[in-house]
Amino acid sequence: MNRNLKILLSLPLIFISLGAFAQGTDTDHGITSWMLTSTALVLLMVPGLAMFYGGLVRTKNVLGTMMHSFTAMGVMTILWAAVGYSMSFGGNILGGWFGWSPDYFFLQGIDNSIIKDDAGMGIIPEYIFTMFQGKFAIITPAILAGAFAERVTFKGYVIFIALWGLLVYNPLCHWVWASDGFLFNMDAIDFAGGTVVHISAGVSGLVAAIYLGARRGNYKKMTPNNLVMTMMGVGLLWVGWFGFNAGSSINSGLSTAQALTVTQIAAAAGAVTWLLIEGFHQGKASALGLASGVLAGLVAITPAAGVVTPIGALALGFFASVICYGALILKNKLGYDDTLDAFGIHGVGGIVGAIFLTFFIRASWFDGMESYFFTGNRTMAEQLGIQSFAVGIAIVYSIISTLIVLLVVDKTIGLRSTKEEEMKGLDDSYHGERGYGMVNPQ
Amino acid sequence: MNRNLKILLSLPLIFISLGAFAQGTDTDHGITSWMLTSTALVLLMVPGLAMFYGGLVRTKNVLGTMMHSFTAMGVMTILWAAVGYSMSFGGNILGGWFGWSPDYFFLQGIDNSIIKDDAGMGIIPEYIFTMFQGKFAIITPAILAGAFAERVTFKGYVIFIALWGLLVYNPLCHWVWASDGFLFNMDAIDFAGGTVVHISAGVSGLVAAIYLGARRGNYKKMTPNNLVMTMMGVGLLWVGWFGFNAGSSINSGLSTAQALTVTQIAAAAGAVTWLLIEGFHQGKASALGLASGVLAGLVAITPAAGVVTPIGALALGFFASVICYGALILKNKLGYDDTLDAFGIHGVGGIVGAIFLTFFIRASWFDGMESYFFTGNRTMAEQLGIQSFAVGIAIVYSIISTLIVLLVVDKTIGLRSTKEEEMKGLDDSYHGERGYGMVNPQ
Amino acid sequence: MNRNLKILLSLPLIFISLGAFAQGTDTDHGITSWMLTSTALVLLMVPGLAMFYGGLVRTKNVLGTMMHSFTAMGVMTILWAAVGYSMSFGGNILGGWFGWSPDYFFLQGIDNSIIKDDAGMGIIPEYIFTMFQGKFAIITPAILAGAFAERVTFKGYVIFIALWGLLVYNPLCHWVWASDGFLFNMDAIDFAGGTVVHISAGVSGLVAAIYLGARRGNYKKMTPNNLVMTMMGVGLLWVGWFGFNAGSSINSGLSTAQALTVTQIAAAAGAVTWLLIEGFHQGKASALGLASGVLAGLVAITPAAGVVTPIGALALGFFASVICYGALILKNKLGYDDTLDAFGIHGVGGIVGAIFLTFFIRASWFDGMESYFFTGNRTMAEQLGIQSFAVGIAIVYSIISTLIVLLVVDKTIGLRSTKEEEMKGLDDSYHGERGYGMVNPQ
Amino acid sequence: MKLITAIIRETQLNQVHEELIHAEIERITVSRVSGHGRQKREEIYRGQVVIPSLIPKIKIEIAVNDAFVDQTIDAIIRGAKTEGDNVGDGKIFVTNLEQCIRIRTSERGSEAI
Amino acid sequence: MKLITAIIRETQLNQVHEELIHAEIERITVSRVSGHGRQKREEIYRGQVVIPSLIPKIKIEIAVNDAFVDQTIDAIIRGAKTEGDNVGDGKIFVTNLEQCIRIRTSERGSEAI
Amino acid sequence: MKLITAIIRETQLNQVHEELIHAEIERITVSRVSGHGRQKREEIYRGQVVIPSLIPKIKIEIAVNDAFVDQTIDAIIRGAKTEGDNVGDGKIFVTNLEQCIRIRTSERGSEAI
Ligand SMILES: Nc1ncnc2c1ncn2[C@@H]1O[C@H](COP(=O)(O)OP(=O)(O)O)[C@@H](O)[C@H]1O
Ligand SMILES: Nc1ncnc2c1ncn2[C@@H]1O[C@H](COP(=O)(O)OP(=O)(O)O)[C@@H](O)[C@H]1O
Ligand SMILES: Nc1ncnc2c1ncn2[C@@H]1O[C@H](COP(=O)(O)OP(=O)(O)O)[C@@H](O)[C@H]1O
Repeated sequence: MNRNLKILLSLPLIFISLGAFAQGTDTDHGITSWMLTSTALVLLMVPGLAMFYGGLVRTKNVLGTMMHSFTAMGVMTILWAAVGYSMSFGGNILGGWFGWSPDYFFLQGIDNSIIKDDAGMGIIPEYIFTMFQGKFAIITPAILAGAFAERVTFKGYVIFIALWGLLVYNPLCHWVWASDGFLFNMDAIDFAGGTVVHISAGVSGLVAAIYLGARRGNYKKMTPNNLVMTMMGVGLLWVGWFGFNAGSSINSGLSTAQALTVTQIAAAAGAVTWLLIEGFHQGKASALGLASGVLAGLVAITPAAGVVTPIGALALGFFASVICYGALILKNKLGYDDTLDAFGIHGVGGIVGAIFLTFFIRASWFDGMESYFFTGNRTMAEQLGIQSFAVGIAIVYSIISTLIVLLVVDKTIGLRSTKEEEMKGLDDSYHGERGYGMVNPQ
Repeated sequence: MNRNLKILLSLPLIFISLGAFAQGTDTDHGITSWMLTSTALVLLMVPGLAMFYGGLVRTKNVLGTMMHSFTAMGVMTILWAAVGYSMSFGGNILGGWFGWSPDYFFLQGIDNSIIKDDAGMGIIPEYIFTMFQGKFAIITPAILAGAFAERVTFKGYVIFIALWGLLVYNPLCHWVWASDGFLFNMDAIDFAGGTVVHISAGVSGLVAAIYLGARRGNYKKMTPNNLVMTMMGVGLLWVGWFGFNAGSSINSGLSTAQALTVTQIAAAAGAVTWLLIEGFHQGKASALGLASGVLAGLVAITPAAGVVTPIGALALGFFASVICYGALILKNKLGYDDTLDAFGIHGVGGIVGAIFLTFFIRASWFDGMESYFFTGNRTMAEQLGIQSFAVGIAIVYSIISTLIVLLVVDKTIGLRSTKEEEMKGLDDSYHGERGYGMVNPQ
Repeated sequence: MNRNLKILLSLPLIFISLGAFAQGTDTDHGITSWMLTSTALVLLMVPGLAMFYGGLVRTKNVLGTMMHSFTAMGVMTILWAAVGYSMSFGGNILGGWFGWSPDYFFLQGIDNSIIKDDAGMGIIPEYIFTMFQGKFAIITPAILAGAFAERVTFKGYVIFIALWGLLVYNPLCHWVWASDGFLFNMDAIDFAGGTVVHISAGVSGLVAAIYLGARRGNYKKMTPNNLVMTMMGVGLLWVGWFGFNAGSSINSGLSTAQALTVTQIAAAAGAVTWLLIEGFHQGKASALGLASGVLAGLVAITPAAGVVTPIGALALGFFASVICYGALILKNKLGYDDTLDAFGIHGVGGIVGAIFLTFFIRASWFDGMESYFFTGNRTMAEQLGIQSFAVGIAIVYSIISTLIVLLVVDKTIGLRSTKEEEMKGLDDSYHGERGYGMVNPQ
Repeated sequence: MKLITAIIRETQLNQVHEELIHAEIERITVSRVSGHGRQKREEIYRGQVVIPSLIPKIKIEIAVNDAFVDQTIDAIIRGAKTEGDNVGDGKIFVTNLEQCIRIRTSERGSEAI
Repeated sequence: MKLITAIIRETQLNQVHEELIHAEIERITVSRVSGHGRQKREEIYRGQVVIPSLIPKIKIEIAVNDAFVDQTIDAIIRGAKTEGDNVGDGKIFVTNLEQCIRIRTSERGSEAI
Repeated sequence: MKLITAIIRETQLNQVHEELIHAEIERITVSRVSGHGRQKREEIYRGQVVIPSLIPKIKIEIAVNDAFVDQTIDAIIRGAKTEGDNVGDGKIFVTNLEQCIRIRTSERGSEAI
């Protein structure tokens, strides 16, 4: 039987040989496999977010809102490959404001690069790390876009996210995750992007929402065009978040399993908590409420997924939903128009996670840390200080630099839609299309 | 080029070190990777089911129906982490009615636990096994919910599935899959949940549908609100089922590949068979027919995926569609209102799979078994007896215990919607929302 | 704590033992894991395509169009298991027209077969390779179907794809990918299916579209029923394509990472390019434009994913969008009715990729190749000749053999819908269903 | 002949339809509309009560011969009225119908209704 | 001026539209409705035939000057009638139109139609 | 009593609604329709301009007492007219309303409007 098989083999062998015979390009196939999968899962979050957000706006803006996510997929990928990875993971330049490495420019120098462990054993190709991280650079501006949904021009949006990625995301990512980033070296814990992704997106979104002003019309009376799609979207987000968090372990072992487990539990705790609050507060527990609770839980566990136990995840999910719920009530009092609650869920949830995680760190973690950066044990209060500092930095930097980007875009190409464009809707004004042909006779 | 890389390395290393340097926490990264992926894939089935079911009900109940799946994701996850895993996979208590292990309470004792093979080599972290199994505990009540869709209160539903999980699912799971479960020790074959998931959901659903009575109005004239979404849902279900079945091999090797292959073939066989039957019977082959055939095939192969060959899968898919098709015709004669055919597809398909698999077991399997629990070869007839016994137990236990749960919920908090609530629809009555804003002018 | 664990172990062990104790059935768990995942990801492309295509037709044809993809999932799976794998990867028969191996008939002889590397180490079970390849045989006719959407009978379609798979797909697949295929042995580069999948589907689709004639009515005024779903679909396609391309490395290492990276970049480059062109040409950049650019980029990188660097991917994505855009303008001038641009995107994009890749092959590739089939270095011009020859063969063979299949189906069972059926729509005429119940009062 | 148009709650459609069939009014045309009137309808949006300005409603149109006008109106009221005195039960409008034609047979007038 | 309202099969919309354009009736308003009449329409649901009580239909509204009423009606009938004698071809209703205003120009009366 | 029917651009619905409320016309019924008139609307389809033959429009129906007809029409025109002279602003049709019934109270006539 194996006569044909032997022949068949030459097919896979061509490719395998490329890797196997080159010197030192061997990887841990298992970890590589999970990281490839994680990269795909995080990519799945982008259409998931497009569906989640797209369902919440008004009918005339559904495609325009989805395009915010999809366009980020295009624009940020190219920027990331060109300079983003270099700015984020290259060596410190300009006093550590961001990084740079000529090798990383258009990824030209990493074609055969393998990330190795201490013992020199290959783990994963650097390309995968690059692509995995690149997905975070895509999704962060896409989340942010929820804050000013239904009222920005397409052209302005594209320029905005490009500049925002360069000026805000890449430096933050460098500080928190690069080995010479200053927050990284302070031992600020941000497993999978509480500060880098959610706080930065949420806070920047808030700034943009206030800067641009509210949507025209009575925005408190606007209702979602397609909650059914929003629910599908939250389903994909949940699944994709496994890649987001469990992938951030860059492993396929115990730490990965821990991250996945707490992710699942925090999401569930957030969902159930929100349903309960809404049930008591309004007498009805809404589907969007469940979705919001899931998101709040997922956001809060994001920075914490490497360090807390299931009980901690339960608590983080609970607190995230309670506090985000409160934040949304407050927003309605304050009256700014964060269309899809990028700040209310991602900003607030991220802050809750980054701060509160301190109380739920598994005991062994403190020991594990000291072997790298400490010579003695650290107290919970010390870590709380570090976390608060990192959160503070992320907030302040996001506010200032987002304002600069807003000013630049606004004064040059323009960001806010005209009254006519807003009334017609983004779909017609900027894309020349309709989302749902089927609702009218064709 | 590698100057930066070395520095970069400290990032992944932090996490890797947590696992690698702790004693005996090493895993098989490849198997772990596939099990992580499988867990994500099975989670994907929950939104898939929400879409499948959501598309089949009337417009006014679309969100409420999707919430049945999504809420199970929240509630069952928490219950599973708290006590479900312990009840299912702890050691026998109460004469083996279910299991219990204090270590498993809120998963507190397995934070570093690794499942090892005979030789003491680590396979996967126990957390992953827990989470993988937990997904089954989520999806089973979500499937069940199809039987009484469009007519139960949200509050009642939540209490119902919580109790049902505790009283019905966990014990059954213990009997069939725990190493000291009595059906497990009888060598009843249930690879990925024919009895535990599908028969229990289907039969319990039937009991609930009859207990609660039919939907108000002429339910034989009701038509789906969104078959397009139903088709998307069946697509996700098919993909997710690869995790369900191939993940149940807890391997990343030959047994996994065998399971995946027969899953694909049985689904296809079910689909084509249904199309043919409907084509001959009604002159038209419907999209929902294809979807039903896919499901019937997938359900039937679920218990069998570890033991049959491709030809067997073809046969199981075929028989599943033929018999489920017949069951649905019969249902219409009998006149009970199993809204979305939880019994007709999952119950009947599960029974077909669990019984008929006996005839298609690959020869080598009989030898493989005896080394563990038998001293001589077993005949097909003997295995048929075992399978029938296990199916019978699952049916009888599901009927009795579901009735108890129904009585408790019904007499306390209430389960059936009032006439007004049912007429308004679940979405408005319990969730205060509308699924499709875009179909009316906003 | 591990008392229970030991017991628990017997569950996974049963299955693991099947593999582990059988002689020589060990695999590389990491590569196997990624190939399992890839198989799932490619399967995800089928519902993705159903959504993409389904959203573009008119309301009355939405289910019928989705059924083209889903039915291919049923029919092609069975045919592939029965004879397709054998025809594609069996040894040459009939002078190499296609392959055959009795072992492969209904996959009966590969139940324990493991693909091994040169050193005799197991890589993956052959079943996985079979199933992975089988997904390509499903998706190719499903892509083709876009060319004649909205105007063929369901029965005719089923027969058509069955015959087309046998006569067109399987031989082409054999020539290009089987180790004794003549194009394979000429060193024609087709990493993941530029010629086999996209050119063959696109060109055959064009032939069918012209043969069958245009849709009735003014087809230039027809607008999509659900662009929102089309966008969801393109999201799933992008994610699934990671499996398509990175899975084709049959590895979980450097070559895989390279393929994934260029896939991501080419898709992004295609998207951004299309947006720019449309922006300049029409003043608006449409969502479908972005989606088309993504597809064009993905199609073009498909044959090239193993051999080009990120810069090459950028260029391929750019050229694919430019040339496909031009092709669609031309189509409107020529006036044939390729409903969903199967030729315009897949045919043209595939040709662009297969030819243009030559200019972007990474230097090391030329060296790598010679160790297998060459004794000296090859020039770019030589490779260009080979690529063009392979493309030419694929085009000519697709045209001739598709015409034969069309004639046979048309003259026997019939393929084109009657006027009445077309006016009623496929959903009602062939499936007896409506896609969107919710748009009318129920 | 008269054309009777009723705007009712979405939830009452089935009941109105049944009452009409009881009253032997078998032919109707129904559509989705949104209405603004005195009724307020609450939706929940992330813990907030939102009161959309337009509420989904159902419109029923029925062409009847003059002799049937009253029984049609009564049937609609029976089916559309909810218990208690709830704003939002809807309206019935009656206009004059000058001609009615059955497309299939080209019949005209009260035969064709 | 008259307002002509036709309820037709979904499938005949294109044909009716073409016939109207032939008859130089260029302006129409179309909407999705569901109808109940003598026609029964079958759908397949998991191997069962289901006969929904409401069937999707298309409503066309056309405002015309009196002189055009007959040719409009004839055009609709030509486009909407299917071969054979099939219930479900639909109905045409004619009501009196008292006033017509073009919003753009504020023209009134038969000019504005 | 009159029944006023206006076909307007989708984008003008909010503005018309506001103008009506200003004019103290509180009760309206709105629906989705598609229209064919002199207006051409462009959509982009893969780099091509497509001009669909039917354009999505909004239909507003308002039943008013005779005294309110003019101010209703004026309010609609104010809200629906776009700047410049753009075909597609729409039409207003007025028909006679013989009877109006409030379902909740069974009131009839101008009280019930
Ligand atoms: N004068 C009117 N013109 C048009 N539509 C009306 C009118 N009055 C009521 N409607 C329709 O009837 C629905 C119910 O009216 P509403 O004012 O809520 O009830 P009620 O008259 O019992 O207070 C409204 O949503 C609207 O669609
Ligand atoms: N009297 C009526 N009032 C309102 N709508 C009607 C009336 N008669 C017919 N219709 C509409 O016309 C459609 C076709 O009518 P049907 O009874 O099936 O045709 P036929 O008159 O040829 O038997 C119905 O579905 C309904 O929407
Ligand atoms: N005579 C008519 N009958 C029915 N609907 C009409 C009529 N005239 C206009 N409409 C509706 O009004 C809309 C706008 O009309 P249009 O011809 O574009 O505007 P204008 O009269 O300003 O040229 C059309 O799309 C159509 O729905």
